[in-house]
Amino acid sequence: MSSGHHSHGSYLESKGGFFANVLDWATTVDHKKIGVMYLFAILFMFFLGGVAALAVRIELLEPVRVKTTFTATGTEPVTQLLRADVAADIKNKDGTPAKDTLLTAGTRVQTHPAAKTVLGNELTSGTQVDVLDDAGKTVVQTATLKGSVSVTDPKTGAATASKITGQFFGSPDATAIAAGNNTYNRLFTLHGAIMVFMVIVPSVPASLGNFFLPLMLGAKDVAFPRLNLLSWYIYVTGSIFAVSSIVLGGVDTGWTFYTPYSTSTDADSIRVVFMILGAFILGFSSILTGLNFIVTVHKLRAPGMGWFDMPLFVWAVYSSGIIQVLATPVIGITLLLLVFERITHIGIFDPALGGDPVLYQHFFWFYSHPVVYVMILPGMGIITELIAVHSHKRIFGYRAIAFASLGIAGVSFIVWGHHMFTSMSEVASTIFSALTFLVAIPTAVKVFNWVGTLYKGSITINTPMLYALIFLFTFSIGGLTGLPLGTLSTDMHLHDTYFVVAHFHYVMMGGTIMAFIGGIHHWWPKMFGKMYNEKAAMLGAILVFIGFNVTFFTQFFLGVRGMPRRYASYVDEFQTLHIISTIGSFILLAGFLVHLSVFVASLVAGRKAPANPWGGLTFEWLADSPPEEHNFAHEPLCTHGPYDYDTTVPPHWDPKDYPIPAENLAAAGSH
Amino acid sequence: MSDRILFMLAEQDVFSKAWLRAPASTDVARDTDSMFMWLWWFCVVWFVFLMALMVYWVIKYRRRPGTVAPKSASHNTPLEVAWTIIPTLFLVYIFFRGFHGWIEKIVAPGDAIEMNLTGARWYWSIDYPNGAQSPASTRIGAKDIPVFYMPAERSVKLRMQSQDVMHAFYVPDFRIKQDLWPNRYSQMWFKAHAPDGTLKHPVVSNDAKDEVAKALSGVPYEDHWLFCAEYCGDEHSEMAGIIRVVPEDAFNRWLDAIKNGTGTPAEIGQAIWKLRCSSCHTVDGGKNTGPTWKNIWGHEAQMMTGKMIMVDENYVRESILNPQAQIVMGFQGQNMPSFAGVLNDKQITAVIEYIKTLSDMGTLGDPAHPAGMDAKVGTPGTETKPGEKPADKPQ
Amino acid sequence: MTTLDSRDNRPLWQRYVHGHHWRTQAEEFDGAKLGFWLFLTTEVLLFGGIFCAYAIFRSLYPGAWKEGSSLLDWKIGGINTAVLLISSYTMAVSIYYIQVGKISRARLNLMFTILCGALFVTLKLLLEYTPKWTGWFFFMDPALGHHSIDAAAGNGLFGLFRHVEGYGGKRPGSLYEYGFGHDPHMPLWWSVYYVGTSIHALHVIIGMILIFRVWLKAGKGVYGPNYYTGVEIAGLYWHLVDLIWIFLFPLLYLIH
Amino acid sequence: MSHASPAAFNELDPHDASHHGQHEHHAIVGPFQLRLVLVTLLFFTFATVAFAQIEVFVEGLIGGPLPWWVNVAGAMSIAVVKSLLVMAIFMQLRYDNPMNSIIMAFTFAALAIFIVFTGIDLLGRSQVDAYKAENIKAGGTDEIVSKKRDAFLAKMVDRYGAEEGKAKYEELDHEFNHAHEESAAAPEGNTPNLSRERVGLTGALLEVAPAKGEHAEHGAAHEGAEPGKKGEKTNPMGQESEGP
Repeated sequence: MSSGHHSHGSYLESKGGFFANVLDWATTVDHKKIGVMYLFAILFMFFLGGVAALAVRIELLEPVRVKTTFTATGTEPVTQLLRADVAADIKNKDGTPAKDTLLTAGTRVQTHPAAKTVLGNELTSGTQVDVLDDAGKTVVQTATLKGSVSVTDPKTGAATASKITGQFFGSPDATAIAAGNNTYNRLFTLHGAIMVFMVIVPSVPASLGNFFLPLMLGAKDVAFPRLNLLSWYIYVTGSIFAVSSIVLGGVDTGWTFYTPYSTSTDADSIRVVFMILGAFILGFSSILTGLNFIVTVHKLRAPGMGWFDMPLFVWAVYSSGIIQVLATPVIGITLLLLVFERITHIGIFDPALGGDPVLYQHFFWFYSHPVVYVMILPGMGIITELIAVHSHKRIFGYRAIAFASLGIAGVSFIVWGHHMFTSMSEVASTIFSALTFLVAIPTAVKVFNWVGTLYKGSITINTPMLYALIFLFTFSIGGLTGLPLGTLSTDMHLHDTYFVVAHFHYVMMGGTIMAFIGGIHHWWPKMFGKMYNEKAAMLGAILVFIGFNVTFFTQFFLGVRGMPRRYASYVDEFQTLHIISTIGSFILLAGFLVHLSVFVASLVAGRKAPANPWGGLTFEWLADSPPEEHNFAHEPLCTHGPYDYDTTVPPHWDPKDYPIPAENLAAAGSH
Repeated sequence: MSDRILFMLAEQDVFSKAWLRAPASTDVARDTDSMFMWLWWFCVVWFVFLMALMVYWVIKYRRRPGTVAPKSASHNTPLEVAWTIIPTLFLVYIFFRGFHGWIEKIVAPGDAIEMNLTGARWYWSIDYPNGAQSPASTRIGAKDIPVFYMPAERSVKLRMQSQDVMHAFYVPDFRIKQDLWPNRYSQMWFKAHAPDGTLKHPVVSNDAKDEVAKALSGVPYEDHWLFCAEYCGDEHSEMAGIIRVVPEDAFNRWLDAIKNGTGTPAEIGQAIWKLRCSSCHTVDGGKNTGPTWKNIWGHEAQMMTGKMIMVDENYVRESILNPQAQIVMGFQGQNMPSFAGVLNDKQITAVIEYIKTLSDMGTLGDPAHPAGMDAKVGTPGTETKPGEKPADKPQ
Repeated sequence: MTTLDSRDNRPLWQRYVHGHHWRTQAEEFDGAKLGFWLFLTTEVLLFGGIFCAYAIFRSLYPGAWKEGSSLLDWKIGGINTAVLLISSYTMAVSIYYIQVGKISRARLNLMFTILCGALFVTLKLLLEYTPKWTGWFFFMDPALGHHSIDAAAGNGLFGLFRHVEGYGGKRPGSLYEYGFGHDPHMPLWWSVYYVGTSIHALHVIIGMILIFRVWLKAGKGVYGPNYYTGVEIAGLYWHLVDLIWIFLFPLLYLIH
Repeated sequence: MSHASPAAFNELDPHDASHHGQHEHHAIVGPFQLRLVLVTLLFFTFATVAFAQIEVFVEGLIGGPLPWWVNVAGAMSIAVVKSLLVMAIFMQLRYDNPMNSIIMAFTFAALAIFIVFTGIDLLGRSQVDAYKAENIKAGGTDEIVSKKRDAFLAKMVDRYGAEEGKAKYEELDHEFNHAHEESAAAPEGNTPNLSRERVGLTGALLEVAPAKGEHAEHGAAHEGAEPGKKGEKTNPMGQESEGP
């Protein structure tokens, strides 16, 4: 890193043997390498969290609430048969008693009485049958039974003419249910914690931000390169802590760690503490990243680059940096208190000891709400870049977007209470509801500006642009469905239901992740110097779009119809929608797999990327693809705005390919 | 007004049928629904408008090779001000409308019946005004789900508390939800519509008691799910209940029916006496296997050993749990079984209360403390704790 | 980043070259300070959580707070405040000496600062925590004056980690059953007290380590009029620790 | 946020060269000034302790408590002055890039938002209870309940005559509720149809406390001592609000 020796090779250039390379990457202070390391770490965590999500979706394919169910396909009216309160010998197909220790002779089979009303109409299949023991009370079945079930009449002892082809499934007794639910709870906690703390929060800033923020500013590096590396190691340490809790048996607190549940569950185990400490440690990584970016933006802009000459991505990352610095320490002390509380049994949050669980929620959401904007703001920044570059159009309302970023960052600190409308005092709920709507204004302004930018542009549809449009679609839905949640009367119904789940997935996944993937495609040629297969990537994007909407739009319906979130099981009427949602999640998986293969193919056999494949005007397109070790051969000078497409030929582009109309230049002169 | 049109749409349109599984079952919930459907149309209009513009412009202004986009405005202040102000106005309106509906949901009317609801891992229980708990339950899968009868067209206010971790009381059909904490009360109220048969969940009650069944035979009812909406652990998803709305008169009949075994302490004591004690002990001074209960409270009785013992709480308690410890003169050889494990503390206290009412030296001695005093302040079920001195001891 | 040339005999600070990605050394210094102020922000908000808990619980349960503060000895707190203030002064003065090139006097002051920090932690541990946990030095703690040593010793230090029966095994460790409380919310007071002061003490210790590192580096001649970013930053950290204590002291010891 | 405000930043001079980029040496605060600040700080430390002592003395003098905010306001304003001194001189904010001061200002703003909004919720609960209490009656007004209350009242009137009977009824009614409050109920004591008057959030569930009598006495003393403070909870039941 000494200023003495300059290497003019690409930053990806090999440093010798394998171990030399590993050592080089492990000790690098180059923001590009750190960005790439972050990128792969985050993608790995995304994979882990995704697996947990799929497991959750599979669990929700069917409700386990109905423990013993079989499909009756009798020839006789089953109604009569079952109503007669017969004793049944339940046998396997080969005639041996099925699980005879559990289902002894004399076990009564009784229809689900409510089914009687259905019986007259359509009891050909799908009748639910409870298997009761002699006391008429406990369900004793614990196994999955498949095969035919014969039902005998206890009076005559003869088998009735009717055969019921039965399929018993589910894990029927309460302990088994609890065990199953327990696994489910651990899975969704894992999914939530990984996706929030380890994927979405660091996703854009720590990977793409790290790589491109100094490039866009024309700087050689971030302000504190060694802190930057440290933040990556902290990230890895925190992730190891959090993920090691799975190895120890998993955590079932939910990613929100609400007290008193989180302070009392698994009281004898250290794993909850591990998960909490993991989140705590990850906070430091987040703080260091944000702090680094703020100082970089303040101090390391290229000569001639004023605040309003910065690309809007930088503005967005800068705004989210402010939130990271101001909000993260509060989650730090919260989690610290939680750990104290678990270990030494202090009672700040535990009502049994005089504390206040609602205080915990305030502590928690004071961080966790602003951090929602840490997640989405850089995503919005990416979208701004994508739309401007791929429309070759001056962004509409530059200052409005820049100030909207800052405005969102500011307002984010005074709206956290909308997560707590069902637990807050009425005065506070009213105030927070009113303030919550403030967030909608800068957000709406941004969306209008993006759509406005398309007007009279010169728009190419490729994967990044497709993702920008997908973002506009999904994020608009996510934003608009925030309205019923901010509205007090409707939130009382929708709070903690699948409506909320769908809403924040539309914002977090439909917003941040879509922008993230779009951004990766957009900057892929710059980062790795290779082009990717456009058609295949677009196929992936379409699959992701379809899968995403199928998965999550159904969940809006589920929520409005009253399906609470974090349920391992549910009442039957929700099953259809859950099945649709699960199907959607697999389409989503297919989309991601396509993307993965596109990336791998590009790295292995991609065509060499030009320095400026899309015709961008910001500084990163000035550098080589991939950039050399110190970014630029000569320090760039800011001579035009980041989006002056109508008057400036993009770097590395032939003016013949970009014939700027004379009237544009004339207008620019007068401007 | 366009508002009105939207509300009308919200009432009957196909979209509200798609969104809402069933019509709301309370007035305030209907207000919530119309608010929601209003918001839905509001969102649809904006969304379709934005997406249509986006798609249209993307197609219209697609890139043509070798041409550069014409110079266009980088900003337009009036337009930007307009699209800041207009949404703001809408948002103000939305806030106030939501606030209005919400206030109605949280402030209970003065004539509401108050009940206590307790959430614990993982069940709900409600104490009715007469101190009884609902004996009704239905079996869903492996779990008995409690069935709570509630009067129709009558405001019911629940005072709620959790026993362990946080829970949330959520009745989707009423569109209400409120968290429960340990150690602190929260409140919620509703006034359910009369059952019209449109809402039936596939559940049935296993009412254990005949008289309960009798009280409700032929009565129309409507069931509503009660869910726990705040994550509370392993059986969070099994923590359900059923709110069964019946006409008010049927509800009152049912309430009387389930009172058996509950009620004021003295009434409970009397019921226990009927079931367990009346075969040996009379209450009218008549002779039987055991001593009569009339006028023993507060009097001294001679024991088999010749010792005189004042009949007080501790004596009665001892006699119930360990009958052979002190035997009243004249009743030697009568082996009263121990009721330890048969009667719980609450029931023993109830028996004591009942015995008091039978004595001229008991509470009747002080006319201020007649039997079932609790009932007069509307709080049956607040029995004296065992081991604690009764608050109304005459001395 | 420094470039060291072995043939150069000037002191290290004269040979300092700023990091290659900075344009000037002044900017690097400014940037470092800006970054560190941002870091101090996070520290303030970290303690902000404790202050928030303090404010809320004090408003809800003034009785417990009144009683709690009466059980603390303001004299020990006052001495500690003075100790920290003096150490803050020596820290500031050592920066001055570095700026004017009197390195050895600066080191002397740095060492004094560390000793003050050590004194602070010792007083805290010996005169405040230990008596409350064990009953040792009970005569030092007015709150323990009327309490027998045996009773206090029964709730030993390890009671802190004891699993107590009742309330789902969640009753506070004996640390919080400080035998003289009348108010049922006393455990909350002690929670806030211990969490606040212990996290603060942890910061004092971290600050001492930072300053010690600076002291060592100053000995090697790393810092001088030309370059003293490290000293400045350690100083900022130390002052912040002082700043927090300026608020903790009256809140815990004086306000009732 | 206002990092972008034109006052703090000159677009033409993004690196603030005019502020401090030009001089290699930064502000040097001399030892005399530092010593002065130290003496002032020590004085203020003395002052804040003295203030607390004087307050106790004055309370003894006037034989009653001073308003609750007096000692908070006194101690906190001194602490604020002290911290400003430390930040301005020791931490050199006064001579530094104004950006650092702005950052600090934002920090304290965020902290204030945090505490104030949390306070609005957690300390504002009973306000709304009081508002609600106007249309809420103890035990509800359900017929099932009120009929029995009426019957009891009638009985009392019958037995003691109109005046005395009513008084007796009210006395018993109150005694019932009062006894309930006192009954240091066990955690399962979730009796129907009664709000236990809650002290803070925890009611009587915390039994870490000493004997009941002592507790009650302390509570009473405390409530007397701090009129208008949070200790005086609104009884959610409205009518029976006399304390023990």
